[in-house]
Amino acid sequence: MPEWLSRRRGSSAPPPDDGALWTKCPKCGEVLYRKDLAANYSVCPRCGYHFRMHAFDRISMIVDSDFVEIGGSVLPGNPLGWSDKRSYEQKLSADREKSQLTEGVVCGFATLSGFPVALGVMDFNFRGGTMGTVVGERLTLLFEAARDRRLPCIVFTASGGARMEEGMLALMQMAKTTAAVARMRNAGNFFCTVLTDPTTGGVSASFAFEADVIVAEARAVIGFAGRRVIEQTIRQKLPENFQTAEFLLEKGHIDMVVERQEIKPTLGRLLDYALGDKHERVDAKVPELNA
Amino acid sequence: MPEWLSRRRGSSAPPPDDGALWTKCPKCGEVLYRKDLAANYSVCPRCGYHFRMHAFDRISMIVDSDFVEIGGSVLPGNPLGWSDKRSYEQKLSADREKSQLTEGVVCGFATLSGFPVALGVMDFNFRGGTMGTVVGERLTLLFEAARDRRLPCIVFTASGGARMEEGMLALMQMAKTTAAVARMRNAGNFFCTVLTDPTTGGVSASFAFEADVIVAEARAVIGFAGRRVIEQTIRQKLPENFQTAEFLLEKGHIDMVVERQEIKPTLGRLLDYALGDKHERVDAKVPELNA
Amino acid sequence: MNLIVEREKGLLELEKRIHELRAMSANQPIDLSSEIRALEAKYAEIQRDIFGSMSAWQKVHMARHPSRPTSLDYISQLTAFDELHGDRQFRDDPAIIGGFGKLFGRRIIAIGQQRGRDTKENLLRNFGMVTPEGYRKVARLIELGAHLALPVVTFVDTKGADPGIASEERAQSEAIASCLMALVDARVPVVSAIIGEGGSGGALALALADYVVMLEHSTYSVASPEGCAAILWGDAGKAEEAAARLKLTSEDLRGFGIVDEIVPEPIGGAHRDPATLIERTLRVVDAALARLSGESVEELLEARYRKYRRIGAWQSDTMNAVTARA
Amino acid sequence: MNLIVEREKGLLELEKRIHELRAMSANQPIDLSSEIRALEAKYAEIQRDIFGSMSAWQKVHMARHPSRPTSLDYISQLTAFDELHGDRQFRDDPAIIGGFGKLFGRRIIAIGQQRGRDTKENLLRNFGMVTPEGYRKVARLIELGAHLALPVVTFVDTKGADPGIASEERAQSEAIASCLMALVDARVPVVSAIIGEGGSGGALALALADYVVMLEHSTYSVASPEGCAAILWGDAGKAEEAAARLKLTSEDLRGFGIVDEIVPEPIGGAHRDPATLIERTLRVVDAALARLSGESVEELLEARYRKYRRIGAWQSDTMNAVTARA
Ligand SMILES: [Zn+2]
Ligand SMILES: [Zn+2]
Repeated sequence: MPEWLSRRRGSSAPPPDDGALWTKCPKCGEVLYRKDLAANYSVCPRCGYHFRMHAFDRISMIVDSDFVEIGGSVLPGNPLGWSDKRSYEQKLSADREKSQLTEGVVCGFATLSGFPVALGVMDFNFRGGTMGTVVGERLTLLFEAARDRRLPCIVFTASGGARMEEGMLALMQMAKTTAAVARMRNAGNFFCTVLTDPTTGGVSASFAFEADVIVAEARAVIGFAGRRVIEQTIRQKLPENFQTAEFLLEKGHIDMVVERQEIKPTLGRLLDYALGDKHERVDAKVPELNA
Repeated sequence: MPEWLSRRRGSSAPPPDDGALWTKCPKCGEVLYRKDLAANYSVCPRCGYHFRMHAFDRISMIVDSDFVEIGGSVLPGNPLGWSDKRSYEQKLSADREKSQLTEGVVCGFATLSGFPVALGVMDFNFRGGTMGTVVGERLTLLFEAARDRRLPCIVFTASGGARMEEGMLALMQMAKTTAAVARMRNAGNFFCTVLTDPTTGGVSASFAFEADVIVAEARAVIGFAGRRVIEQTIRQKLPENFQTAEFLLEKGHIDMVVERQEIKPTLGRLLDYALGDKHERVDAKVPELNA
Repeated sequence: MNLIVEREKGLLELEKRIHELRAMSANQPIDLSSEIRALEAKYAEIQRDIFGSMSAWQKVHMARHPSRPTSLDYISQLTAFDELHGDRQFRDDPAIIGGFGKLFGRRIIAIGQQRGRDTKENLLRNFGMVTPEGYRKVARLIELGAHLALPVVTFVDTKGADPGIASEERAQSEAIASCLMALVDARVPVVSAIIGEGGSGGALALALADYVVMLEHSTYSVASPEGCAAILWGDAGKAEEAAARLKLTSEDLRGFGIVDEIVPEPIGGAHRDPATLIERTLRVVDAALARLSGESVEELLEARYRKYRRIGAWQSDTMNAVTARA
Repeated sequence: MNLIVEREKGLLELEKRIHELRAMSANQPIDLSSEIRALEAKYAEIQRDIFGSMSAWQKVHMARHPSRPTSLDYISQLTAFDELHGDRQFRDDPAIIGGFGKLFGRRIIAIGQQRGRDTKENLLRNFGMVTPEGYRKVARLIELGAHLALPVVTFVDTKGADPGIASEERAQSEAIASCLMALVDARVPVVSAIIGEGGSGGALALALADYVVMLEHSTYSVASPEGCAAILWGDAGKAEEAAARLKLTSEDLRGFGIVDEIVPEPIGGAHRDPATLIERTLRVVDAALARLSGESVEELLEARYRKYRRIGAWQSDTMNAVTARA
């Protein structure tokens, strides 16, 4: 575990979820030792099932060594004064506890295969990866920082869509992130998204599909409308592979489908194609926050 | 008949084709007096069938009064030394006789509803409206003139595709005209094409579909591959409306379908939307050739 | 069943009676003026009762009222309009009407989401739910406007983007994202009018604008109340509760800085006096265009960026609840 | 039936005999060297006879030879390649292979038309006939290259654009025109290699380039000889005559200024020594990119315009036969 990660997690942090040392593969039923599973990129060694990944595990899997978070001090309020069975604050607090995250996305600077990058990683464990104002603001800060520092930008998406409890303020994050992506793109930056399971709704219909290169993790479900909404509309079951990464590849929506183990080397190659010797690779350092 | 047209035609010019005073509608069989037909935009008054129009009749129908031709001195050679049953020169000469045109397109300056415009009109009577090097050069001169003089550009297409007898030199006119359209477009000019029957092949797959607004004349056949080629490939008859303007409208390829009688007022409105008071309309004059 | 339509029934009945009495009073030598006045007072009282302070849920139904003016009703009141069709690739989506227009003589690109005004038109126009081809037509027309330096006016009225299989197969996400990108990059003023239902990302795809106008009783929401209730509580029946929480009214959105100006509706809603309402809305849009046309393209794009950049509400270590309008 | 395949049969048989005799001679105490030399002389004579001066019609068959190296054979010899898929809207067309590549370390966008190397692959790849989605993928990748300042290299090998009903329905004309427009506007060097059949507009859609390289025995034609004969004489059987007239060989096209450089093929054609031929071709492409990368974007676009602007041949009142190279 890299130093920044153990610092972030605390060396005695309990395993996520329920604290158990073992877990069962939901696809093949194999009982797996959590440590082995983590060492295997959270991919079932028996059947290849891709477990959903914690944002920091994802970052740790992707970056060369260091990771410097930005936007972490941007924290959610309750702009609509939302409350149903629980108040929105209570929901946020419970998710904070469960996920060990302060919001649905972690953003920052890192190096990847020697390339300094601006990196954002969404996490389905926090409010289903929904995009509220904090997710929008953190990503916007990331896109702006990438533009200002002329860094390539990579975002891993995982999202159930817009966050209901923040109403229209959540929906407007589609506009806000698109505006920031446009500025970054018009400045000539390289922007790559990696769509992981699931990527739907407002995230799918904004920055996820505005990248120069769109990678999807194998077997991820990706779409605009949710499967249930469509099934209710057409009143019949959808085919098994509908809205999977592989289906979208055939339909021409995405550039490539990559198994999780191959994501880091693939991103390294993409950065190399896009940037080449324009960027220093040797002794590349994570940009400092106040540089 | 406007003065320029009678000058062009000669006041005692014989009627086109066979010199007959009467003609039969190929759709409804009605026998029509040629003069009445001409007065009715070459549209059968009984069934609405659109006869193919001679370029100068088309121009006369469209412009306010004057028309100043450009590129008329660009004339075909025989770059491949083509000869089959007849030499290419003989074919050209016969078509010149038959069509009273020097090549497959007539280009020039005119005013339309008070707007000075650069206007090109293709004619199916000359080698089936095929695009050879002269058609490409004349249109390129037109696009360049439109750009230099900041004029809107309107081109009526009618083409069987590229001209075989000029081989690859003909095909390259797709590249040449596209390059000229791009320059005109990047300069901010308004470009509108009117697709008339038939518009296919290399003309269809280049400037015809590169316009800001694409109008099609009612019932015109428009497509890339010819109907016969497709029928041979799939070994079955195509539906009646396949590749018609109306079919393409439904398929989203073109902006509007317009009956011939409505083309001039429609173009006038489009110019008004696109240009408005940016251009002088009152007392608009046809630009002089050497201005 | 539309709540407003139901509540209107009694009113319309009463209206008819008053008309009859007036006619009788005019034609016959009976003085009914005091009775008529009494009925009119009653009528006004009921009207105030129904429409005086509508709940969010009532506004949802008002926004969906079958007689509420649609995009075409506004577009037909332009000085001129010529429709342009198609995405140039696959299909012309009838749920989008777009083309060249003149707004009090001002040359514009006008684009609207069009639901049906009867069952047949609803089938043709897919109930105003736009498919990817429709959004691609929108993006194309926005780019045409930018090319010709024509400002863009959009009319927003949709339950949401089409959620069908075919739309997913043809990349609905990418199509909506393309629209958003076209609007962000458009080097001309963009003004949007939310005239009916503003349903989720499918509405936003036409509403990312320099100036957003919203009819008093229109709604604009992150999800339909039914959808929100289903997502959060697994029960679409709790839509009324969701509507109350979602802050989807024009007043709420004006407060958040998402809507710039509210167009007041006649009592009883837009459909009770469409001519006046449409004229008023078009005047508001035109005034916004007049202001925006004074700005340079760079100022325009910078202001557009800042407008969306600041929408949000969050806390930070050093600040509390920085809201959009701060 | 491929003419070249037929004529090769005897040669391949003779080649086999010579190999057998050589092996025998090596293993047994019999001196066959003079017999072998005689056979080798005979072989060379037949080879010269067949390939020494091929007719246009023979070159058509050489360009269509089933063993002729395809785009993937070239792309697989790049230092690196990662395929990018899809038009972002409708379908990934397997008749187009495109993606990031490295050519001797130079970062490029590589795009090729891919026919099948066997029946199964031909069905998958539609015999290398590109559909609208394929051309839209091409345009997208060209724009990606321009965005990232990566030069574009295309490999051209197609009978022509797909002429099917579905392609017409999805606007084949518009798709090809979009490719041409993307290439005209691309703010990066573009080099094309005509490696097999260059069939009509469907080939030009990838071949509008700053520098066009053509294999010695490739063809590049306004229409297939069969198509030309059918159009002009209503008889596809007169294809050989059409081939002779169409001036579709590399020499002809070099003369017209349409092709900038011819890559010589080994005797017998590219497929007799693919490794050498592919290396040679890639070197020629790389050298062209090296020269073009020295130019400013403005110089590049101006030169590209002039290159296509002057292609033609016409007479005028004052001049005679102004040809492309004048
Ligand atoms: Zn498993
Ligand atoms: Zn008739």
